[in-house]
Amino acid sequence: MTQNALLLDPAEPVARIHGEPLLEIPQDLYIPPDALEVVLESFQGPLDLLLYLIRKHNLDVLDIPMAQLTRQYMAYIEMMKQHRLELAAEYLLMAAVLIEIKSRMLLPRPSKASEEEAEDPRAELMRRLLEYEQMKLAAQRLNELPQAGRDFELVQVLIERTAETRLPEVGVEDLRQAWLGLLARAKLNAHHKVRREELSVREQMTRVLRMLRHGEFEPFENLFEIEGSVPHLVVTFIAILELAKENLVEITQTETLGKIYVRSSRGNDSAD
Amino acid sequence: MSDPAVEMTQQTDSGISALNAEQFRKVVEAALLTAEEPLSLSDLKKLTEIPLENRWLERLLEELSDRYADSGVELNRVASGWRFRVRPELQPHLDRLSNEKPPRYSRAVMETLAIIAYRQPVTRGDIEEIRGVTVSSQILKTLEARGWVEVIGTRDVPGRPELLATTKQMLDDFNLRSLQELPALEEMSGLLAQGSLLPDEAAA
Amino acid sequence: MSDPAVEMTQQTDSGISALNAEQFRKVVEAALLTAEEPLSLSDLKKLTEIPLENRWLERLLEELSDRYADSGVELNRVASGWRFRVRPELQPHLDRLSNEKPPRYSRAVMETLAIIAYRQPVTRGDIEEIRGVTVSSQILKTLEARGWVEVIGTRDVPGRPELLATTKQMLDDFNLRSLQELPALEEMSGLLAQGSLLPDEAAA
Repeated sequence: MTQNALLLDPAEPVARIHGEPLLEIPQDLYIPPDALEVVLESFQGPLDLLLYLIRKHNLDVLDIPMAQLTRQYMAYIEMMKQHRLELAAEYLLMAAVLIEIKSRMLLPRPSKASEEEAEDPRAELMRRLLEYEQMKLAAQRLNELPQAGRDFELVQVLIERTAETRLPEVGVEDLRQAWLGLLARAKLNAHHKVRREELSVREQMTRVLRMLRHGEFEPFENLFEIEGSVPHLVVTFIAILELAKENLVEITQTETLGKIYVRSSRGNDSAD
Repeated sequence: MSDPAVEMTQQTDSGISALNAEQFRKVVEAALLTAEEPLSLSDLKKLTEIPLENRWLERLLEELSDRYADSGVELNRVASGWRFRVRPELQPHLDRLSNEKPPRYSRAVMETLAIIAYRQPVTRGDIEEIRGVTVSSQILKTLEARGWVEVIGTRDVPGRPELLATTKQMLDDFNLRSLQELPALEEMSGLLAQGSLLPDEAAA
Repeated sequence: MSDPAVEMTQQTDSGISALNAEQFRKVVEAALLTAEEPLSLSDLKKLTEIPLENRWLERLLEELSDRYADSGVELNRVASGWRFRVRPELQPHLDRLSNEKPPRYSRAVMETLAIIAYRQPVTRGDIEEIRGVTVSSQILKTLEARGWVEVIGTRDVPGRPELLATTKQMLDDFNLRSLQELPALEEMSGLLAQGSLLPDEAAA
């Protein structure tokens, strides 16, 4: 019962647009342009969208008016296309299914066939919708349960282990999860996504800095790995520029067209 | 009255160890307060050489739990054993100290978890069938890395798809002792009754 | 009268919050039992909006310490604050347990490593900016001791902060040939709750 109360809380906004709560999904198809993308993207797939339409328009799941549902569904699909939302193939497949059911319902029912055999063309769709809805609600309830870490911490009092011999085992997936946790907290999504190309530059930045750790000037060309491919050389070049931009290295050339030298910025101490 | 202290003394009469019941209670308490994971009865039995009966140990744990009735933490029994946790109602205050929280998962992740929890064992195909969309590997990796889901075998059909199930740790993290303690599923017939449960309705 | 409860009530008269002293004691207790590092008085003051006097807080801590006089752990005051730890005399018993489950790094350690791996070279300040909290020296020491992180230079800004990067050994231990084999993170945001949408927010 508490769950119902939570779900039905009218004060809970449907979405937030520029921080302002949108308290209801607007009637019919009109959705403020800013909200549209958010609303459309919130659907988990065609079943979720269909359920939304059915519930919103108070349609009877046991006797779905196929013409009306199909029309509304197609209107949403059209909107998604217009907003260039990545439209999963499943949405188009469902459109085909709806149209097929609709057309089968237009056919005259075989009068002589026994009632049991002439299955309602909507039966399978109805079953899938209900099964999905059941799981959707289950997911909500599961998410409402207090979760370790999120809703309560576990007690962990200091214990001085005698001779800590075993080291924690960690894998790549743990790193990914740690980053995921950071993203979730810091809302870094916009500018902290990490791409593969970026990682290769960062790797070269680290390699070059490590080479320069001695603090002396190093000829520019020595910083490149000769056996590297052309893209690899380009990445190293970008890495050196990036290091210079971040004031991590100092690049000097004593005369025009002369040899270029690079050294780590910390070498500056003695030079000054 | 079968006081644990007395029984312990009797057991100690065999002369194996000098731990008395009062001190053993403290050892169990310290073990539970420092443990990284819930401790099962068999874990706890390792704390002493004296062979202990489950029943006796359970009574000791209940008494320990009572000692914390008036404290900021509580001793819970979960799927893999006993563990202390912060009383959830106090957590919002603790959150003021640090914002280090694990992520809240998206609907896609939670729906996948729900299907695995309620329908296990299931294949990825089963999940896709119910959700009506592809289940990305990322979603499953996230659930596996969190230690909530694992592969427990393969289904004997062409392609031998992997069968997924939830773990004990998932139950622990939701403070449950068994799958039976999961929230009850909404009956299909209830769903038919014009979606009074749907959050979308809140909007309308 | 110098009863903390009374003083707290007086302080609450200013009407800022409804936390009473009894409940606040529980919050402090829960915070200390879950903290990874000792908590200073100023840390503890963050637990409530009500401004607290050091003297009052110290008395509360002493009372809390007394409550644990008869328990398996003790509340200690150390250089950087207060923390619970196991009573040393019980330690030998607990060692019987510890040889099984592999230890795990804390979230703080793993996040710090992730930032260094994905964002290198970075300074401690960079890490703190991304994590939004102070990075303790302990965390960096742990990673350096493991041979996963090293200082590879300094940034040419005031204070000359050290630049941290991951090592070859880190790649070896993670079974990677290069950083490029780290999972790319473009698609990950889809796994998180967007927090902006009711349908996504199963929990209220």
